[in-house]
Amino acid sequence: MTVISHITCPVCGDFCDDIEVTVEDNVITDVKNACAVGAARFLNYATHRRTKPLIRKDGELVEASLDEAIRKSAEILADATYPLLFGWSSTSCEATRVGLELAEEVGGVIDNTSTICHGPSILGIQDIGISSCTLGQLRHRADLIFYWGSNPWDAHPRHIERYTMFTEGRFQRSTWRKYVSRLGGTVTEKRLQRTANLLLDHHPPTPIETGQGLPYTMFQKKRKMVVADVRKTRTAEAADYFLQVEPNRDYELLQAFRMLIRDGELDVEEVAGVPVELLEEVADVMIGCELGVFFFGLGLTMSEGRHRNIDAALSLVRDLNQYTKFLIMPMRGHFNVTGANVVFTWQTGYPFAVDLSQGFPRYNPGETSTIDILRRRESDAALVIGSDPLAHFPKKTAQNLIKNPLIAIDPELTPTTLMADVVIPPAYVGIEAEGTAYRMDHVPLPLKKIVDPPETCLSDEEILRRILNEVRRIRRKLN
Amino acid sequence: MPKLKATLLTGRTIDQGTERERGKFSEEYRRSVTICEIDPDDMKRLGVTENDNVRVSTDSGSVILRAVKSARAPHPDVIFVPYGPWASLIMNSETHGTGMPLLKGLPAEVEQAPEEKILSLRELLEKHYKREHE
Amino acid sequence: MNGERIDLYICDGKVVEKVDERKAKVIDASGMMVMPGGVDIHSHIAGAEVNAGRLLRPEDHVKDVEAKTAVTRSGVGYSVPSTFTTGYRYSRMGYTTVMNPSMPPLEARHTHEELNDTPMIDKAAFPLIGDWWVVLEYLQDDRIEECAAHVAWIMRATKGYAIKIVNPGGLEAWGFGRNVAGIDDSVPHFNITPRDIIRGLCKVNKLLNLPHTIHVHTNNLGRPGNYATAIETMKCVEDLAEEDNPVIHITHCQFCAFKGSDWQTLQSGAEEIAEYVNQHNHVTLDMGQVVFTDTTTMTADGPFQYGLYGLTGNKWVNHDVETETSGGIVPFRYRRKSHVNATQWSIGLELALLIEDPWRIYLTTDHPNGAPFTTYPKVISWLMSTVARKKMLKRISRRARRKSLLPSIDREYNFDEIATVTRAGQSKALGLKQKGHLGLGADADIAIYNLNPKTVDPSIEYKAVTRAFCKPAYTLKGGEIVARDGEIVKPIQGGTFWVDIKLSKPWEPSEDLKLKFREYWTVEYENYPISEDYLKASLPIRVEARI
Amino acid sequence: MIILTPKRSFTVPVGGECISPDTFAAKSTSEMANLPVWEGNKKRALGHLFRIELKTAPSESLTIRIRGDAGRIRRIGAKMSSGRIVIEGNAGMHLGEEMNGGAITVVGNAGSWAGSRMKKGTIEIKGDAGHYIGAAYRGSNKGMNGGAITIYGNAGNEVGCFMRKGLIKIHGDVGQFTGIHMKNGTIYIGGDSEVRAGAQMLGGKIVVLGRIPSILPTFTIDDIKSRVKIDGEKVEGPFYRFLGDLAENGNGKLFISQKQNTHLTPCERFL
Repeated sequence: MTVISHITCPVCGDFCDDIEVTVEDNVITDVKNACAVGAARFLNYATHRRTKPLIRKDGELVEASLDEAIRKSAEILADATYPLLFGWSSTSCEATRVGLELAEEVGGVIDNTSTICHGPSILGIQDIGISSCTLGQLRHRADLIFYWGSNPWDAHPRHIERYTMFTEGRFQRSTWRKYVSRLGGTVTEKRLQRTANLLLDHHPPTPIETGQGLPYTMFQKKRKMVVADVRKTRTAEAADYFLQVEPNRDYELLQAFRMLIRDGELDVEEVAGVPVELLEEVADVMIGCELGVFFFGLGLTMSEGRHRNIDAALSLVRDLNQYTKFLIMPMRGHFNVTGANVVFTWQTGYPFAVDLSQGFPRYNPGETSTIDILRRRESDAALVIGSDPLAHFPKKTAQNLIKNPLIAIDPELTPTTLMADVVIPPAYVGIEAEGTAYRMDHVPLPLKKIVDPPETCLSDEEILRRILNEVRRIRRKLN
Repeated sequence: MPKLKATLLTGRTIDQGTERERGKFSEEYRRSVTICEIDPDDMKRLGVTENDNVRVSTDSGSVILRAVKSARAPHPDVIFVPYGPWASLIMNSETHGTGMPLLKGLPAEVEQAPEEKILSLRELLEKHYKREHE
Repeated sequence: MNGERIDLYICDGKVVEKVDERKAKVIDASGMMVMPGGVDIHSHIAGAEVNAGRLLRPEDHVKDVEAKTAVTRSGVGYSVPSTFTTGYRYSRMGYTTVMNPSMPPLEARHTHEELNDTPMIDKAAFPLIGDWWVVLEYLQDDRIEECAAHVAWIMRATKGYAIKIVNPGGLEAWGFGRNVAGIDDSVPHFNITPRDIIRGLCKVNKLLNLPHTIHVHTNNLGRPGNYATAIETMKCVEDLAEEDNPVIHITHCQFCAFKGSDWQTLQSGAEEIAEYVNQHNHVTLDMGQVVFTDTTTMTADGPFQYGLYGLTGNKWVNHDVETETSGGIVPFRYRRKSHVNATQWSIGLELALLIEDPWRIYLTTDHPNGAPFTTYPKVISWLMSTVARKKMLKRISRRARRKSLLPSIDREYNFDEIATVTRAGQSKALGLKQKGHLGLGADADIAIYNLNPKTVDPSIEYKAVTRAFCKPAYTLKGGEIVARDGEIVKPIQGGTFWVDIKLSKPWEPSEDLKLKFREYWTVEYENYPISEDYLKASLPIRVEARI
Repeated sequence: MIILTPKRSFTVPVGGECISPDTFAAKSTSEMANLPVWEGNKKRALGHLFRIELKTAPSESLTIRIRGDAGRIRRIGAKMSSGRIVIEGNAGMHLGEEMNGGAITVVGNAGSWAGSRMKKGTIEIKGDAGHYIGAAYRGSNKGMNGGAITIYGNAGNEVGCFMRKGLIKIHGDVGQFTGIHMKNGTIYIGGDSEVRAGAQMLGGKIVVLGRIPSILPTFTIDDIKSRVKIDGEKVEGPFYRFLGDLAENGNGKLFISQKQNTHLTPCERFL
């Protein structure tokens, strides 16, 4: 039995690096420090994985040797006129580097999953810029934490504990105690209310004013948390202020904030369902803080407005810097989606949706992005790595994806691997293979190898390297 | 039969996150993502109770899901479905020139569907994504 | 070089006394000019902020692309080229060694990943240490030796080459949106001033015996009147110099040679700086020349970049790095007709022409801050030709022209001096003994320019000079022909230098530091250092420290 | 006149930037047939994809006529400076991108980015057009800088994004964010507009004849005008005139039909 510490967690964009695992006979038996999702990954990854490559023959996926699967993949890609290479956010930067070389060699379009998560954020950044930082900066200094359209409690379970409200910094203290006592208060209050209702058979209970900023925050000089979302999430419940936004109206609200920050007067009573008075109060809190941070999630990028929501948010934060220090950060989903953007950018100049078909990088989301290419049915082959587009792409695009030859590099049984023509299960990166990945704030950290992979499984990087070599061999033979 | 016109949101949940680690074809995963969170008052109006099956439709198709009360209500006219193959069936692929389809904030309709059953992942793939062979 | 004809022998990547001519490959360079490969002491080519600049500027890439060839990878160019393109373009210009002067230590792994993908050149990176909390804490208590041991750990952990200081104290203050006003302003929350930081790290540098001096981006950079800060900065380490050895490098000096009280009254402070430098041997500088073009400014100086955003209204990136440093990016177009930009153009050249000793002022554009590195040949033509300077002077803002010192300067660099400011001086300042010359034992990094120094008069034929420096006939790296007539013929990896510091007694980080790590950073101490095998071609420089 | 007829239908994108009067000028048909064209990652000759006919008719300017569907052919007429292109079917994305003169007519629909970064000339689209008409490239603030685009059908989102000068006339409906970040120039919408017209605009003029669901809260009503002038022509109103986008300290003008938008009547109290 060995205990290994300081493991990085290959699940979400927080990419915690303090995980401790216990390994017995090449099996992970215990996990410490991880959140529920992280622990589930370490403990269950092996239970439903595949180890043997598969090739579709006569409509059925049958076991094949690795060499066969590599050769078949190379043939598909070498033959294609407009192949698509998609995924890259759940693998190492080392694998992505080879992937880019492969995409260039086969003249394809290479795109990562940010195309359907924070792609709009990148478009916004390219128009406005971004005032950002690494997470420690916030831990030490931020006294105002604003989550907009993101729900760390569910999507980034340790975010609040490691980087924001519940962490001790040099200049800011944790608000954990405050939260616990308040939570206690709320529960007691709810219980009393329920009892009262039962006894008195009253009108429907009046909602308890926890979120609208009054009782708990009045004398609080410490860290404050504001949440804006279309639904009241668990994160929202922990906030000092909660702004419930009408769906698809975030843009209006953000722009209204920008106007208030400029000391402008709004001609309306409410914006996106939020009373202007409350907006004014929150705007004052934003201007008055020492260092504020604005975290935003897919609630902004995936709803109407998309990159323009981000445009407005980035502009708001930029404008706030005339009064105080304000920073902003996208809440990235996969553990290495940031890394995929980073590697794409240093090799091609563009972070996603890179079309290499003409021998040099071209970029124009909407034109060279995966969903659009598939919707218009332009590609004639695809390689998918570490992603499950069949489960997550809109139906029509997913249907078009499987109208052409499909290669899937994935250790798991997923809808995509089930529908692919070639399936190559690799070693699990971050568990069975090492590499580099980037946390959501661009801090690079090592992915570790904790246990040995099954004999038949190579790392993503090696598989791609072998496909690339095979493609080059085919090309040489043709010339 | 009453219909609810609603705004459809999708997103991550901690259940979806942990259960996917049991494998996409596991029953746990299916249970975690084939839900549709509806405001309790809207549920009354629709005539459904917790765990009844409902049909959720958009301009791109429809899917059968299990109704559950949305926590921390009120969220009138807003429904929530976790990411996954079921939600994808009713997503529109238009990106308006941005590369990003509208995955949150779609107009949708909900109605009760007591006779319908929720597809398993294999059934879903069989029905909607049958592979064409040359 | 002065038209002297010699035979040069190369074996195993080194310059040697003699090889067997029958077995050797011969390059006929008669009528051409042979120089050591170019060395760039300060060019932002890799790492977090460069890459953020790339991400920010699709509109910059789209106008300048490189298609893949049989031997090279594709990429994009102009002001923030992709990594492969960066390597190729330097090599095609006859450069073989480039220093990346700004590496946020927490993100060092990123810098090295990019350097691994930057082919054709040898390179190194300077970690930013001037606002590192632990360093500030040691220095405020005057614990220089402990600080030195800590810096040795930083160098090893980040695989760094030299101590980089940017707006000392100002970046810590920027954590809360503030700045420091000069070298004696106190740093908020610390009992220390920029002067203490510069002096302290200068002492640390000496204790560690590092090959390069401290590399300083001064306080108040880019502000009218800052030439005084620059001179004070140089002065503050005057007493730390031993003999004639430099102890401080003031980088992109053009940006800190502004005289005047505001933008309206801006004028050149080059004369004052040159006067000081001509009288003191303890300082080296590089130009940070401005060329009129559309480029991308990027520095670790967060407050400076915010100021630049305020001036231009252009898109702005800020990136604070916890407990260490910050950074910023703003696209910028230098305009001939802008009185400020034109004055900046003049200041850079004035510095290079007024500082007498070419061994102490080096040609840079602070790529991409003053201009992309691909403009070096143009800068060379201005240094070599009063005619070329006059021609540009005619086209710039009238106000700037009236105030420019250039019309009063007759000096024209000769090829020898050009070789000094583009390679020999730079490698000497960097302590790279095997670079920048073609003596026995030197690395066979060679640039052969299709230009006959005997027949060409650079003062008049400056256009021919520019052309020749844009596209050398041959670039050799480690004895191999890697580029010919502006085309890459053989891609090579190129190594990464870092200082492997040997302390007199082995130093292990204390438990105290490990605990501090948890407190100060959001990553584990164990995950911070980069191992040597992370570098694709590691070139450690062994250094014996005095402690 | 040069007539191009597609020899087959295309699935992967085809780069059609060589289809421009500037490139074709003074070339024989065989020279034209040899012009390189990318079809996906394959470099082909134009003659491989199109039948090329030369009809020598005495005409003052060179005209290219595409007979058939060019919906997958991108960048037709990019950077052209004179002459004329007529597309009898649909046109692909980036039609007339960075155009500097001449005229393009599309009988069918056109894809997104038609007329993006154009400086001079005219583009006429009889059918619908996609998104980002007359827009800037990603990351740039230099959109359409002159010339005119007329669309008889509908257009998508972000018409005139970062527009600096010129005229865009759309007789049908438009999507969201019309005139986003526009600095100057005029956008006329004959039909309805979705929300967020004029978002983040700094200057210029947007006229909406049809219905718009709402005006951004960062605009303020300033006047009611009986008519508005577009390119010298008078369009009868009355129109509400809004100023904005105040979040950007902008001074753009939004003319919204009063009759079609009775739901905006409450705004009048601020006059």
